[in-house]
Amino acid sequence: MADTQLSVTDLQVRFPTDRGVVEALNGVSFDLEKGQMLGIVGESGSGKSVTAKTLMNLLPRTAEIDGEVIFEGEDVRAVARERRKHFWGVKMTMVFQDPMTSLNPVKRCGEQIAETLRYHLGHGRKMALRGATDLLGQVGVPEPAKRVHQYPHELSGGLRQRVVIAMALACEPSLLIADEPTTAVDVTVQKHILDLLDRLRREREMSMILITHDLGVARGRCDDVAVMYAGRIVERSATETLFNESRHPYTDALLRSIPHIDQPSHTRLDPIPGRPPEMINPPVRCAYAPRCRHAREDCLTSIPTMGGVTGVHEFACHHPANTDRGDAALAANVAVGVTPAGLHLTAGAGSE
Amino acid sequence: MTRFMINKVAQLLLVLLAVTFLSFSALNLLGDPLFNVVGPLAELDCDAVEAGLIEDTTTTLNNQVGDCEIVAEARAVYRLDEPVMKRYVLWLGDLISGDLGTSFKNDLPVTEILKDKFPVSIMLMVMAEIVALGLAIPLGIYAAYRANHRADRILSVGSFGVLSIPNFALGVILLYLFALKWQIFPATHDDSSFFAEMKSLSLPAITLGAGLAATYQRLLRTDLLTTLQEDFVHMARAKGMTDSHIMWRHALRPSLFSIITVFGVNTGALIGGSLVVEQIFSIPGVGRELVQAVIRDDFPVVLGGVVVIASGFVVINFVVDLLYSWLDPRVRTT
Amino acid sequence: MTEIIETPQVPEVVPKKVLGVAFWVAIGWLFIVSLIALLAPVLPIDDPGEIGAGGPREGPSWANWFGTDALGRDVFSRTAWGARISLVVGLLAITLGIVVGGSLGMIAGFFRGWIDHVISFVFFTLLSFPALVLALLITATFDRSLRTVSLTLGVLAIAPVGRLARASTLVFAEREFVQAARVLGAKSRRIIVKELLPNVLIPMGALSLLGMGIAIVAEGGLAFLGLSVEGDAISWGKSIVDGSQSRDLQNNPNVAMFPIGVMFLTVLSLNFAGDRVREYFDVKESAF
Amino acid sequence: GGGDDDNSGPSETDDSAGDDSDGDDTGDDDAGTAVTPTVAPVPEEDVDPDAIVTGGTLRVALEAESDGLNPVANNFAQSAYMVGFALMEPLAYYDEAGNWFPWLAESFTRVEGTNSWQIKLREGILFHDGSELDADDLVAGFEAQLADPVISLAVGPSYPAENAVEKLDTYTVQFNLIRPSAHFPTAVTAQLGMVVSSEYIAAAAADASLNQSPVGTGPFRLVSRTQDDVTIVERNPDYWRGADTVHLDRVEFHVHTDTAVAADLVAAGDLDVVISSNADAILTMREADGVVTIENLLGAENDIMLNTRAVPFDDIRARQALTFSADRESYAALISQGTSPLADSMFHPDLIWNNPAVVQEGNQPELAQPLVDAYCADLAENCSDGKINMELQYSGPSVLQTRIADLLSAGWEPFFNITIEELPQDQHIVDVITGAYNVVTWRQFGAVDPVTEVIWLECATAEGFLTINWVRVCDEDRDALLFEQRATADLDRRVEIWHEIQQSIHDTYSYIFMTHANWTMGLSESVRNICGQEGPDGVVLFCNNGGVTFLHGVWLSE
Amino acid sequence: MAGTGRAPLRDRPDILVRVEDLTVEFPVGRHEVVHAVSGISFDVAEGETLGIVGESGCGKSTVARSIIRLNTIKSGHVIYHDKDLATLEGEDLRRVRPDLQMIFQDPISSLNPRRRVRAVISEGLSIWGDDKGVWSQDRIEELMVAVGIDPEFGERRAHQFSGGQCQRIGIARALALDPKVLICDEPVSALDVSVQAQILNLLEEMKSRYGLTLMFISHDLSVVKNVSDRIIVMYLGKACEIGTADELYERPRHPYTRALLASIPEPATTVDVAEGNITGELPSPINPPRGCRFHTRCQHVTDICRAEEPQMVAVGGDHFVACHHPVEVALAL
Ligand SMILES: Nc1ncnc2c1ncn2[C@@H]1O[C@H](COP(=O)(O)OP(=O)(O)OP(=O)(O)O)[C@@H](O)[C@H]1O
Ligand SMILES: Nc1ncnc2c1ncn2[C@@H]1O[C@H](COP(=O)(O)OP(=O)(O)OP(=O)(O)O)[C@@H](O)[C@H]1O
Ligand SMILES: [Mg+2]
Ligand SMILES: [Mg+2]
Repeated sequence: MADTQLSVTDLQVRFPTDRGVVEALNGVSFDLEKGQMLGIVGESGSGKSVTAKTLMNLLPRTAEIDGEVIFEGEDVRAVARERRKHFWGVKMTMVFQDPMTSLNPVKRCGEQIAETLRYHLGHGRKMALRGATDLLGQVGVPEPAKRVHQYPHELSGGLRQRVVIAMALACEPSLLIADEPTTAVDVTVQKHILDLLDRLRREREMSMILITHDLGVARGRCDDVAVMYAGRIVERSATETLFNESRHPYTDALLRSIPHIDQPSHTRLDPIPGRPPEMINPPVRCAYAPRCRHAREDCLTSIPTMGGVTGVHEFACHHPANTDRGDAALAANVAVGVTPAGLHLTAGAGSE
Repeated sequence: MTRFMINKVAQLLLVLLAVTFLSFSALNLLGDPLFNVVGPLAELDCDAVEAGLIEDTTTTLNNQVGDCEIVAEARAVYRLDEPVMKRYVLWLGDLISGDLGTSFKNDLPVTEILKDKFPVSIMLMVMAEIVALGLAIPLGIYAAYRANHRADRILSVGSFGVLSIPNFALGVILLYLFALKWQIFPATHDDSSFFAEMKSLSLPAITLGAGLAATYQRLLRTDLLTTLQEDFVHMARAKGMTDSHIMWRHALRPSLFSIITVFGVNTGALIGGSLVVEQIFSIPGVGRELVQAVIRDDFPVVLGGVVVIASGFVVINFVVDLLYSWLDPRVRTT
Repeated sequence: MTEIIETPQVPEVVPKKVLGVAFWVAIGWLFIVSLIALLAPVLPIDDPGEIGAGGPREGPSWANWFGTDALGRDVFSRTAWGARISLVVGLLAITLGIVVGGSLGMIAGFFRGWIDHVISFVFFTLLSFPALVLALLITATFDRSLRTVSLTLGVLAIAPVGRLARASTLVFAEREFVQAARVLGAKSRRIIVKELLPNVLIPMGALSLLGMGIAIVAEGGLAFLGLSVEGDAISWGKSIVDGSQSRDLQNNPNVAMFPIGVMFLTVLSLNFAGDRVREYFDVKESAF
Repeated sequence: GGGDDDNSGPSETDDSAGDDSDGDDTGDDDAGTAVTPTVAPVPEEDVDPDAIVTGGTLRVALEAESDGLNPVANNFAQSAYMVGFALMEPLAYYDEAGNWFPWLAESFTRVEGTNSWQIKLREGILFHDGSELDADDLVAGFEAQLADPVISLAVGPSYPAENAVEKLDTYTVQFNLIRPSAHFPTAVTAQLGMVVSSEYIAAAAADASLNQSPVGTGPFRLVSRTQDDVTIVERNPDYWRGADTVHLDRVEFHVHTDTAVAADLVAAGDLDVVISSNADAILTMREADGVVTIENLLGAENDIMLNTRAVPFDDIRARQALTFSADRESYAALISQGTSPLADSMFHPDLIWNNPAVVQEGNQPELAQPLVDAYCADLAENCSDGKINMELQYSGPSVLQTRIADLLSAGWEPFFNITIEELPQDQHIVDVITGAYNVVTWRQFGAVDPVTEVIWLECATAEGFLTINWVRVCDEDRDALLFEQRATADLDRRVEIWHEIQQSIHDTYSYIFMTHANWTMGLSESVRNICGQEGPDGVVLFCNNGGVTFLHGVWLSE
Repeated sequence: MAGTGRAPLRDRPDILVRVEDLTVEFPVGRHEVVHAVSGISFDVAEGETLGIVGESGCGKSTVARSIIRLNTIKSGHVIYHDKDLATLEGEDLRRVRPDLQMIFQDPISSLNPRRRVRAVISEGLSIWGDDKGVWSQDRIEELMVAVGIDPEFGERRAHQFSGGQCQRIGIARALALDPKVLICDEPVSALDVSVQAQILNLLEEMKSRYGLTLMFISHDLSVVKNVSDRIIVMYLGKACEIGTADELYERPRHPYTRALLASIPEPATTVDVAEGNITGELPSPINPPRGCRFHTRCQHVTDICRAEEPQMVAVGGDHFVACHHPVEVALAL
């Protein structure tokens, strides 16, 4: 923990909207060590991107933010005005989901990379362009000298994402946040991109936060994984621990709901019932309770706090799966055929 | 690019053909060009005169030239005895050689007449667009920047209000206040010097520009807001660029498409000047000339005006297409 | 395995859309104006043509709320009667624009190919006539009856409305629900009527309010060119022109300003209501 | 034409037309008795000639514009005269007292024993193109006028088909009239007497665009002209009376359809002169600080004409009913707004010609009903719902004309079913010339010497396809009177005759006289000597002749 | 790879749909065409689920859309019940349409936002109601219950439902006409993992309840494997490999199939991760490579691959490969 690079404590983000206040983050805390790759997984709308944007100071002005973000010993939200200009984009950068839309369609790729160099490092036009060409080479773009003069739409998805990555790396950041960098590309390209990020991270001793909804990606690439649900981190631990000894019923259910390539075909899947909760004025209860087989009365009245072993394997659940307490809760629910939240469980089912 | 050009030129010709044909037939079938040439004599039934049913004025007034002779001559000169289609083709032939015909009213070549009026209308158009864009771009950016804040709401209400003021009403009000009451601007057109002309076109330009500005402002705001949601803007912010840098260098250009389209249509329409505003401010532009020509049934001038305006419209839209490809490299390659 | 019966879920907070107070104020205004227009003949107001209903060029008073014009006619009753023509012109014009332009646009957008080319060309040609020149041509060549004026403005509305209808038809025709209907065996006509029309029509509905405003203003423009409805028919445009003689403007601005004000408020209400309606029916397609 | 702001009527246009002569004042340079007082305030007393400033640009606002300035091809109205008199000069004109005097002519001589008159031109007068004015120019001009279908209407009836005009020598021309005239020179005080060069006439006949740039002998030369916008003229350095008799360097004529605005501009110093007959404009001029007005109520009458040869007004009962129910009072109050008084006949009461016994009826709707009933009983096909069907025509678009039409029809409505028809000015005039109308608003009469009004009234111009006896009343007895007063120089007899003619016009109910048109010039204070200008031989000119004035003697103070 | 040939066509009486040499081209610009699908042959037996996988742009959707004639077909046949759908037009085409229904990728866009859910589901019935006489409220209720939409919500519109629910509505709509074949074009790619499983289960359930034959398109290999009996792997408009699901995943023979399997985040154990490193860009379908379309990126490329197009050949059992150099695998098991 000596090398903690980023420390997020009790981050809360609310968006006042016409329909009510969207409580996008409800107390997110995690630490990131230098050189570590943290995966954040979760369903759509769980708050992954908001977390990333909070770190990057990208939230719209309307957002109400609470909590503390310490990056390299400095409170990110209180960065001095004069340093602001060269803080984000230099030490901490981000790569977005869709490589098509992450690039300005009306500017040449080279210009866009060079812009960063000129803006932050004060390079001249020529030098910045040379720098851009170099960077493209480093991220494995073939014929970089030609590519700098091309427009984004003239490149394939994979190349575009590389350009985006090159752009992010221009100022040698020490933390890179990648928000679903491969959702929009094919598996073969995904592999290349992830390999590239892996390589760059090692070469540059960069820390990374990899946001993804693909459990496989998280499992294959990350050191630690945090699972988000409804604006909270519900479980967090080293990757293998998480996948093998999931404690939160949501993580558990998630793992069981996806098909695996090694299963024979027509293997019946075990879906999670229902859908994620609304984030507007959520009631005080475990957000997952309505979909949870383990849910008991206490889940409907109080929000579980992070438990487990701090810094090793934390989870926020009153009745963690694969524990006695959890099994008991499940058994009790199955016995009556319905959870206190109204989820129907047919008899005969139970723990596998 | 050449194909694009050829296509556009072909389109221009086709539209011109359609527009002129429609106007030509409308004017000739529904009105009586003879009247405009010989005036009252057009009403004279020369067949009846020949048949002795009515008297030619010559007989009663000792005129030296028989009225029916005058009519016959005019018919011959203006090819009025030819079928409309043939006259149209002949007219087209003249058009190709740059001859738009001669006014029925004062016998000046139409090209001559329009040549005088055109610069004023163009100047008015340019000034109106300068006013419009000059207001709309900063305000649009500001509104997008302060989206949903009070300033934006006020601007939004304001632009709505401005949009709802009929431009003649605005013209009348401005004329009343600034020209008649406070006499800050001249009430009439003054072309004694370039500056004087600019000054005298200010109120009309504001009249026209205000509505355009409101339209542009709204479009720009909407488009900017959309653009500002785009990942590449987030990307730029993630790169640490300041808001103003992002606004001007990244967001603005891709947000100009709607504004440019509407700009094209409006400018095209303003080529002929704004008829009403030119009328209210007595600006001797193409628009007023056209109104007069229509009212007086001066067909050659009407047709000439239609040709000029329609070509202007098509050309401006062509320029807008080019602008698109400048603004958006994606268009360039497809 | 646990067998789950999912309870269908609907967002707990159904986004209750409201049109807002201002919308109802706008509608209220439109309603009042229409009502006055409709009832003008039976309302206890002066005859709009009565010379010397009051003294000439008088300011607003209890007897003549909007004052009187140069001939001493009651401006209020002229404004009320003017609403009849202005609103009818607006309504007829935009109806024509939407019926003709909307149908052509949808046909072009749906069938594509040469039909599209022909119709789009017609639209472009119509557009390259400056609007008022076309109006001038028509009114100057025919008469200036209410019918012709409405028709003229309606013709002007065809191209812009048509282009919009075409564009949104193109967008919706690409959508998968149209393909789904086709796969179900729906014929083209059914697709146009059942799948596309509701989607194109509602934006058109909003547009019709905006368009009506534009047509009302256009009538005023024609009046300034001396080409509005002829004879002793009263319209807002004609009243405004009448009051816009420079001397009246300076000494009795009420003659022009009241009709201008009423026209402005009406157009504003139409614009505002149109905008709200568009927003209201703009289905938010991402409810999750 | 119609009321005013359009200045449409060919009435003013041609008040130059007729001609002939007789009487005794043969060849007398300063012929005539005081037929009419000039209206102008007496010119400033004895301006020190040294104080007169030479130079400067005069900016004049006109309320309308004419098609062209060619006197042998275009129809002149007020604005055409204003510009025209800067560029061209007439053969004769009126002095302060309303008597004619020779201008380009050196003398007019009646040829004893015939109806002919000889015009001897002054020698050495140069056109703007450098050629000298001679008899050929006169002959060419006259023949061109005879050849024009409309202008000839005014000229034709007075001349024989053959040999109407003869050139006697280089500077003398003889006009052979059909009937005797004692006042032939009055016929050449306006359009018909304006002289342009014969080369120009030939050229303009071939290229009508030259109608915009006449070649005359006037004190100013054309610099540029944009129709409907601005015409600019500059001092003619070769002016035959000496360039030093012209004080202004330049004159700009601007068209301002709304002369009330122009009046404001004069007050603001953006213009120097505005000429208008529009009540709004007149009131504005009167009220504005620093604007001097010269008003003339003698210049024309606002009237309503009834076509006596078309249904329904071919029946005098219908005409009477229309007359009785006409709301003249409102017209004077609301349209003229007190700027011009109600008119009873074609003459202002101040004129010796006026017959005070003739009173124009109106505002007596109670008299109309029985007439309408009687008419409809006889001619039911021309009536519906017990009202006579009629059409009211005026030229537009014009706010003022629309108001007039609204006002009139409001008065007539109880007895007539009125269809209002607004026509472009050209069509309107054509309809009047060809008799395709029921009732029109018009403006007419007001010539300095009424002898020139004969052509609007005689039978000869009431017949045929085109007429300028618009109401188409032909009365042989009246014709005899008209010709008699033309032939005599006896003022008393002439006055007597005109009294009779007024009565006869009244009795036919073909005109409803509304008000005496008020032609007002508004001047900024620096404009000097509008009234008091001199013609050749030092004659002081008649000032503000129906809104027309010369400008060569005008100067700008400061 | 990427080859042609009718070898994979089976000669069985229960073949429901038979696609022969299907070729689809889209004109782009004035003179060019996209070779979206080039000579694909396959068949689907009654009650079977056919999976189609491949990268974006390889022509999966085009194949699906061609079968139900949402595209014009350049050449080839689509035989269904002795009828060649490729040449049917007008009313004849319309009459067979109810038998082949489709589920789309974007659940939201595939529902008309202006229509009520009940109307959407009953659309097919109201089109065919007269002919088939099956138009009844009960049927709609039954379908809604079957796909898990409370019939109470029938009066709502699409935007009031989540993506998963919209997809259920789409399924109900397709099932209303009792189709024989259900074509699913990436029905779950727009959905979250937790919902994806619900839909996949629902499809399986519907398949057995209504005796459907399924064609299932996806770029997610795990999903395709999970639902399919037989799978086609496509590359750039051509089929590379066809086989039963388990066979294909256990013994992938085509280098491209193997590359795919090696590229997924948790690679299949039957391939070497290194095989996933295919290089180069996906060639443009406007100018596809000559010979084997995969040769530009293949680790095993030889001259013949550049010159000659491989044909589909049987490599044992119900397993076909179009490759000059199919990877040898141990016939384990
Ligand atoms: N600007 C905003 N205004 C209002 N609500 C917002 C805003 N940004 C995000 N939200 C809400 O915050 C919640 C979390 O959003 P977020 O984008 O972080 O989800 P995510 O986990 O990244 O999902 P995805 O996988 O779809 O990207 C969502 O309910 C979203 O609707
Ligand atoms: N209507 C069309 N016009 C032109 N090209 C088309 C059209 N439809 C598809 N294509 C092209 O045909 C090729 C195959 O497209 P198709 O949609 O079948 O691919 P896909 O495998 O379904 O891809 P995805 O996974 O992205 O859906 C692509 O290159 C695509 O660009
Ligand atoms: Mg996200
Ligand atoms: Mg697809």
